[in-house]
Amino acid sequence: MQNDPLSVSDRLANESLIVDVEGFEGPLDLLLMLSRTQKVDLRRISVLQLAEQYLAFVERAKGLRIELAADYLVMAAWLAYLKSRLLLPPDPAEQGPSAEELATHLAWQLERLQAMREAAAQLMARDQKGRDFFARGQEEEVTQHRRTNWSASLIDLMRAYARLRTKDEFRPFVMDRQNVFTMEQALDRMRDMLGFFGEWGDLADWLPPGWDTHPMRRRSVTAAHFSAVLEMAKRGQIDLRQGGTFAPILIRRRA
Amino acid sequence: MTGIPIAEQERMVEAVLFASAEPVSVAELAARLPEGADAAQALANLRKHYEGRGVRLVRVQDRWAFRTAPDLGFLMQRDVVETRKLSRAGIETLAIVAYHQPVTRAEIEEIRGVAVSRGTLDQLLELEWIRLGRRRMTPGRPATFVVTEQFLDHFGLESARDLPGVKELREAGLLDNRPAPAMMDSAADESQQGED
Amino acid sequence: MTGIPIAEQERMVEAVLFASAEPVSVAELAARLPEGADAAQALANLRKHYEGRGVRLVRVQDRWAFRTAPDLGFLMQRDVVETRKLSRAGIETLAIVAYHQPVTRAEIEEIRGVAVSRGTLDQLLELEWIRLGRRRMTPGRPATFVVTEQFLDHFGLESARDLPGVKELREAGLLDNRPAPAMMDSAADESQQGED
Repeated sequence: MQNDPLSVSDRLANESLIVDVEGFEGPLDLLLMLSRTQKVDLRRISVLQLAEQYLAFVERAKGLRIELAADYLVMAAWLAYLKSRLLLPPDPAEQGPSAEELATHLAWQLERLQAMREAAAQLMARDQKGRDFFARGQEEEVTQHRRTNWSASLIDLMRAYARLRTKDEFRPFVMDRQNVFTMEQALDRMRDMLGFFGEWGDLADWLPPGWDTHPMRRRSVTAAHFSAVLEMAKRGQIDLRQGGTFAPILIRRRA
Repeated sequence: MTGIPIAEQERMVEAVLFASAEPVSVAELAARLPEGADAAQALANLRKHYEGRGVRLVRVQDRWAFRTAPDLGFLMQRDVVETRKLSRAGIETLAIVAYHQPVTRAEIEEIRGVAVSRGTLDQLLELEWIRLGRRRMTPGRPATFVVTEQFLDHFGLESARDLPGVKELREAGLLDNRPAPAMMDSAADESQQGED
Repeated sequence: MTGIPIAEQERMVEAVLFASAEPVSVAELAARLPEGADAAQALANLRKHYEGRGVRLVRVQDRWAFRTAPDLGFLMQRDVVETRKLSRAGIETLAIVAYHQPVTRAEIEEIRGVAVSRGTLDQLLELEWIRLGRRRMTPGRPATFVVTEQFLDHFGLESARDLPGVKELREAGLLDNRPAPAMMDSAADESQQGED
């Protein structure tokens, strides 16, 4: 009995299932059908027994050279894994959900699918419009009087005017400059401070306050000032020095 | 004969007439009703039941149908109010009149850089957002356009002078032509408030 | 306010609803009725008046319509318009959308344990029994599906809460979105995502 949990009639049913494999909507559908042979509440179903039934089904299909879709084989592999874990005593060192949890979830999935099937059947058994009850057959025309309300908001008006007045200086795309420090700005700033550069000083010390809080602002201000001092060095206004990669960039006024 | 109560027959006739796309003759009713029913009697009772109601049972030649009571015909009309955005030409023309009034058509065309169609001005005139102002005392005595009280009312302005200038528009971020309406709206609100 | 007797308002609502095959919203009724009419009260009276008659006043969410009494369906058999038969996949998918809405395609597939073919959803969309709901605020922002008013109207439901057995299913936890215990494949996927 332990070796063959299926009765003769179940086996016959299984064989007819094989012939009918095309009729199943995937492995879950097949599992639900197999679970009926246990004739118990889906909540008390033996997932181990179900796994064995499914694996037997797949074996038999292979024997009959029936082409099974990939998801049937994936389910078979997973059920074989689940079966082995259900049979073994739980390993306390093992990570992840227990075999019991996996089995419970599968049973719940089957119960949910079954519930949806029953709900669908109940839904379709309801009185339906055009079959059991009917809408008015002779609708009366409703005359429509169309009136158009033209709308425009103040913002539309101002935007339109702004667009007209700035046609020449129209900028198709403007970056959000809140976190951007431009090289022009840096150049203006550094030029103003040129007189204060004495001996070698770290460029980082000359960056404007309030720009080191946000990484985006820090990157932008650093890049802008670096470009500015390169430009100033090119013009012969300052000297630049860097000890090595990522070392501080030192600047001083050219004598 | 059949033992179907006449009230039940009345229900049946009511349902059939309600659902039918065409008026139904007594003969058709009799054919549909169960054997032995008295369609004519049921019809007569039904007609009585609907007397004075919002719908009536009426005879169309020798067929029967439900119809709205004639005194309620006015309910079968529906006013559809459709809100549509003013066209770009319309809004630009309106903006120019508001900012430059009194302004001639030629001046509007100069600022827009394109001809202003008669329809655009007509629409604004019809909406009563602009009206004709005084004629300009220049050769040809061209007509000028000014905005109306209704315009100020619609846009919530006390006077056309309250409209923000180009500089304020820029400060409000309105000259940045990027699609961030929520931000721009709030910025514009602020600039308006700033002027109060 | 207006002095329109409630019986007169009832007549008006009756006329408007009789004229329309589609359910009419309370708001639209109020818009069509004269100022100051109480559409809700008139509806309540009207519903009472039609109790037990051949046609009934039914509610679909906040809309109202007259429909023939279901027990008289046999009289109208010749008016039945053959609708395209839904496949088993279609029926199940429809039920899943109705009971689990808003639901994503992936969730439908999870419940049915099989891929949903494009045609199944298309057919339900075409019948206007389901429509797109809001996008889910999860990675990929997947579209969700919900049932429509036409669906409720077709199955004679006042709202999705009146679906058969919905309360029991909810209490049994069968409408929960219970994720599979993380394992094997899915666990591996998650750890990969975590690295991004």
